[in-house]
Amino acid sequence: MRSITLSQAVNEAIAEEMRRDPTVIILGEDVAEAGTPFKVLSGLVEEFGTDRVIDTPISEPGFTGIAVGAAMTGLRPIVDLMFGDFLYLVMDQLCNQAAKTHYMSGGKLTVPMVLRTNLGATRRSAAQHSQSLHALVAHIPGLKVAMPSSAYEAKGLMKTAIRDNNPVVIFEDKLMYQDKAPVPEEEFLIPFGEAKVHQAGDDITLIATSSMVQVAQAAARLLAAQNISAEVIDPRTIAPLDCSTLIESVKKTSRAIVIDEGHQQYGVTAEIASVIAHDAFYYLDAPVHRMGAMDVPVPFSPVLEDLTVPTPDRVVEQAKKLMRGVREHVA
Amino acid sequence: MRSITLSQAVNEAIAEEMRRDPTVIILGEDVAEAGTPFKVLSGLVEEFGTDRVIDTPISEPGFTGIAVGAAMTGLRPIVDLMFGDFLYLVMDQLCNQAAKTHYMSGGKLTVPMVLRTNLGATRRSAAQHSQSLHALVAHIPGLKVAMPSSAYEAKGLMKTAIRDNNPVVIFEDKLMYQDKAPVPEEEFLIPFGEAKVHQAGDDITLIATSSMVQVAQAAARLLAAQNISAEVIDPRTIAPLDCSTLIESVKKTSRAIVIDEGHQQYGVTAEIASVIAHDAFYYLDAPVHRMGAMDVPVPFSPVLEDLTVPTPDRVVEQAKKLMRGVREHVA
Amino acid sequence: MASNQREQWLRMYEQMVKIRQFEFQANQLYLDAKMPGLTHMYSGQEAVAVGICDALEKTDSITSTHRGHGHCVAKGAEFKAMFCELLGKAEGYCRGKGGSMHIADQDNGNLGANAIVGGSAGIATGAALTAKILGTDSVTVCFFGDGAMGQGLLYEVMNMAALWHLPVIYACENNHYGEYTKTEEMAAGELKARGEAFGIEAFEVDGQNVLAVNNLTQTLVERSRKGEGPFLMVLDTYRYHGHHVGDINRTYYRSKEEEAHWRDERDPIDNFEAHMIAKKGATKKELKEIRARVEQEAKAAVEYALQADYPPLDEVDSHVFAA
Amino acid sequence: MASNQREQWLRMYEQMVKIRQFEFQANQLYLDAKMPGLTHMYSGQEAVAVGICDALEKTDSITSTHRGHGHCVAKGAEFKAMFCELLGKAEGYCRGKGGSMHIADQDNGNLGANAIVGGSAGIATGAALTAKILGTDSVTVCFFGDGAMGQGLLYEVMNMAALWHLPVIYACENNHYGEYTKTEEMAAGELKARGEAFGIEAFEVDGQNVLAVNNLTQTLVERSRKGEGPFLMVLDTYRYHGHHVGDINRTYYRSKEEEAHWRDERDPIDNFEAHMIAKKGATKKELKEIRARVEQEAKAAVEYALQADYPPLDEVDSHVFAA
Ligand SMILES: Cc1ncc(C[n+]2csc(CCOP(=O)(O)OP(=O)(O)O)c2C)c(N)n1
Ligand SMILES: Cc1ncc(C[n+]2csc(CCOP(=O)(O)OP(=O)(O)O)c2C)c(N)n1
Ligand SMILES: [Mg+2]
Ligand SMILES: [Mg+2]
Repeated sequence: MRSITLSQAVNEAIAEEMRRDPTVIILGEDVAEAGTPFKVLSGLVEEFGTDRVIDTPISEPGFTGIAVGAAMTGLRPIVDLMFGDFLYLVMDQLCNQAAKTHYMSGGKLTVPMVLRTNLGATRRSAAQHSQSLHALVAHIPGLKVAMPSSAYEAKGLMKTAIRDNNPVVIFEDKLMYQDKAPVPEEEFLIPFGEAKVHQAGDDITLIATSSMVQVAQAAARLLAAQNISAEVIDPRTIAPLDCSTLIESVKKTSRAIVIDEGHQQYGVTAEIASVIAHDAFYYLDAPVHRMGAMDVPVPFSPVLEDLTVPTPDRVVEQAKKLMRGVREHVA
Repeated sequence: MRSITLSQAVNEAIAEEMRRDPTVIILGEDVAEAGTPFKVLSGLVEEFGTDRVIDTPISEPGFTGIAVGAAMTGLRPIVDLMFGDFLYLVMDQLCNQAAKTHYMSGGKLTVPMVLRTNLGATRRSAAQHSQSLHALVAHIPGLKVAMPSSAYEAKGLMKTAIRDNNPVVIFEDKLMYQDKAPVPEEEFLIPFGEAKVHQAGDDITLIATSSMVQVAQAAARLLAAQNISAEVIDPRTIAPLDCSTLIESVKKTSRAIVIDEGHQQYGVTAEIASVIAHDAFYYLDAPVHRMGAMDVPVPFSPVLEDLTVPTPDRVVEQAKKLMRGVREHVA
Repeated sequence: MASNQREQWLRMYEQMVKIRQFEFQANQLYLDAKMPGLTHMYSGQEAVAVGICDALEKTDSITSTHRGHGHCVAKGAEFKAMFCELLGKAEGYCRGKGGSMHIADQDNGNLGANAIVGGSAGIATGAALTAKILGTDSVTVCFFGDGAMGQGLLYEVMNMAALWHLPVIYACENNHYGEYTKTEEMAAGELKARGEAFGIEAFEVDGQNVLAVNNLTQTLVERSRKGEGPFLMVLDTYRYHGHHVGDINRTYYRSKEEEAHWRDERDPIDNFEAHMIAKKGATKKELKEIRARVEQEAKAAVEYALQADYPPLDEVDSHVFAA
Repeated sequence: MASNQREQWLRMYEQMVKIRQFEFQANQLYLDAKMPGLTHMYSGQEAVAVGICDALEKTDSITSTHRGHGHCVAKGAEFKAMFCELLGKAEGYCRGKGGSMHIADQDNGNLGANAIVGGSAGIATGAALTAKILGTDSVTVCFFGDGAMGQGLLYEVMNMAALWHLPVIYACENNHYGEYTKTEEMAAGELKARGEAFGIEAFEVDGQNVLAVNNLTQTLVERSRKGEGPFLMVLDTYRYHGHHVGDINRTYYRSKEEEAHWRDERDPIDNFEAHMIAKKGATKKELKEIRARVEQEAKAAVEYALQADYPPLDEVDSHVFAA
């Protein structure tokens, strides 16, 4: 199978859906000729024209609101939010409007829109361009939240997102845009709410999202070298969350680490860990361990920034503690 | 001891601090002559004048931003956000600016501001005026989050918030404004990060925030009648969170329910439950149970709205399941 | 007088009367403690909603506000489903899930009331974008209050509407107050200039004169269909009640004299009635019959809504997501 | 020529040269792969920062942007601590935690660069509120780009500044692009009108002419101290480099001819140099010496910063909260 970059995968997914459905449009800053600063959308304006690939002013709340209205009236807008850190600016339009419209109208109005944005630190971009804010939107009923961990997932989840009749927020890892992975040429979609077992294992379950799937996979390789067999699971969408796949895995392995690049406090690791600790309670041999990003604004200085995100080594260290299962090592 | 309403308690706290410190000001919609729609600030403009109790246009992002700048340069602004649902509008100024300024400046700039707002459903105010969004801000490093559960806490926490040198978000339960509680006439402050054990108990720990403390207390009374002794704990601030008081309690009781009026998914119950499930792992006789608000936008219709929030009866039901500790009853 | 003009006048008159009557009954429900929550009365502003909506087709859209009953009626909604919604009943426009502040009536092009001040400005502009991209010739009117001029979102979307020549009309109902504060204390400069600064042609009009409102709107709608939009209208008007039904003692922010002046001198229904009679567009008797009929309809709808069923409890978690 | 004017001219010249030199070195660090991340060059816009900041006292404040090195230098910052910050070193203004996009220098009144476009408009306005309430006579200048005119926040705070007569000057550096898009494609209407619509007196000025900028600012600062603010200045200017140091191939959004025109005809340093010499404010030799000295200082500061220590690792979780 051919390999393409995550960036190309997103581009292909959008292009295919735009060919298939003339109501799909793109709104955002520098999405047209520039193809976004990350160049993910290059070529789309050439194919679909400036009527469907629309450069906006630097007005995130405004163009998100416009997308909500467009979605309510017959279009399927894709909002391009240049950095995930700008989510704070669009929270009202996304959470008070898009997320609630279908419910508040008793099922009459729908808001089929996609907000694509990114996450991820260690790019030396400092505190306002490095956040991973997916927990914020996952908290809000009415929003779906997808987190591709490779080019393959990026393509399949994006296509599903565009066809979904609800507002979907999709987070790409900005450090992964140039990473290649095998992606079929034939059309495929990835259903929401189905976790993927990247690697089967018996001793411990590593649940990881987005950027952290690679970290978990690297950790699993290191653990294998020490005869610890790790199962690596990627929820792929955190809302809806495929609880049963996670729980079945932990029932088998009896140990789990949840790894996510959002802040740890009140973050995604908390939800997933508490679901497992509840539903797999009688099967656990050790506490479910959480590894989120440090609870600090992302520092600019490289030496500090690198400390804030989970690494394979630190996952291995924790996994070994849990395997020992000795009380004092855990707390 | 005299009893006063939660509304009076907040008013007193602010008035005392404004007398004590001329740099304390209030910014918000209809805070002056109208004393806010909930009348919480009545009388303050008469004492402190319109220079310090400032009516703003309906510009939440704008006046929150102004408060950040004022706080950086020598004032201690209290931002009045009429409904907690409007937090979405101010997230950028609160989370990208206020929360990060001290860190990003390497400790040089400080942002001593308070954002007071509210939470709580069942007021027939529908989906955009009923949310309890404290989990969103608790996720962000650099913010402190206080959640008073009575007039006493409201006064003590507000005074501490105003004197704190960091941005503090304080959520009042809008249904509790007229509830009275004993509040000393003498000055007192309530330190952040110290949970309060409202009631000691042996069999199960009920951890509840804000509006849910009354629910937990009512449940505890019902449980007592059935010979189940519940300990009721109120974290009072969820950031910082007093983990050790919670954990010590659960180590003693071996069972816990976490009750909070925010949405359950990716909400406050997840953080608290996962902390307990981790740190009290070897002491638990049953899974930690979470009871948040339903994961639906708040419906207007009274018959539906009442279903969305935890009630004493439902807490009792869960507590009894956990006491039985039988596997099939728990999941 | 041409019969189609007479027809239009009577239609607009009836619509204004319907709004006034709807609000009277809604307020009564509140006073009788039969209404869950609070609600914001549109009484006094009828000429705005009616003058504008009468210039629209059913396929044109509007977005509305927390003070939205008038827009809803004017765009063609029925009393029964409206009262059911206000009481949280299953036959309401939103199955009781939205309530007064979120009432929507998609079939008639009402994209919904909104409880976030200014919150529908993006939605209206987006609806206009749809019209442009799909090449329909429908126009969207965005209703909002003078207070909403405080929300930055409005300027962001006005700018885009102007850049992209969208068929949207921003209708600012300047009723001189946002809650308990006068507009002058909330808005520096001139409201009209706030459209113009973003390249939008703007107009001021007497919002108590339904014909003036209607005439201007007709022109702007026609021009919008030709791609000459967007436009801003600032409509001078007044709300008779408090900010919401519970706002009874309000002399601290506005005088009884001022209220009386607007009710006595500038009432949009009374003045239109006098005008119609003077111009022989209608007789006193005809108009009286309309009022009586509307009152009967409203009362019947209230009775119906009071008896109607609440939604089944299992609807609490339906409609979170569309299929 | 009065000696204090000569002094001021030389001071402004030196400050402009310092900025140009700082950016030259910063770009070099990027090209040599010694700079973590990306950075946005201020080169070409020097007359704006210098003309404005020279009219301010140390106790006056500014807020800055992602393109903020120029403002920082102009408000009095030192090369060493600036380069240290850009390299993430402990001796940086923010202990390396902020970096280029968050550099702040409180002692000189620089409340900080900001990586959110328009994000400091509230902060600047708040600083002006402090001045008004505490009765200091300090003035705040809010720097922002033409692209930031897209952010609604700006209009919200301009409105409040106007209502409350705050001593704040909004300085819009119109360099004709926001990233890769021309201002005309992002902004309908006239930029100046966007202040006026909110009751703010607004001015356009040639941002390449340091004397014009300085004169206007002096007047506005003085008037602001008297309570006659706020004001809006729209400054016509140009950035020589790409949007950031990595934006090299940019002919798809602006022509080489256009770039050459600005560099060759409208360079703020060259033109001021010619002006000073013509007016006998300085000799060619003097100016050459200044440039040479500044270059030496910059090089030394870069060397220093390259050798300087990173912050200790345990600082990663300090400064989350103030004591
Ligand atoms: C974003 C937001 N801020 C504040 C409120 C509270 N609020 C509801 S209506 C209102 C006043 C609105 O004034 P205006 O836009 O003039 O409309 P009017 O009530 O006069 O019709 C306010 C402040 C709100 N609902 N949404
Ligand atoms: C809220 C926000 N949106 C988008 C960006 C990405 N971005 C950074 S700079 C920039 C262009 C800003 O243009 P302008 O304000 O004219 O400043 P200039 O770069 O021309 O100095 C953009 C879109 C951002 N940092 N913040
Ligand atoms: Mg009004
Ligand atoms: Mg620019």
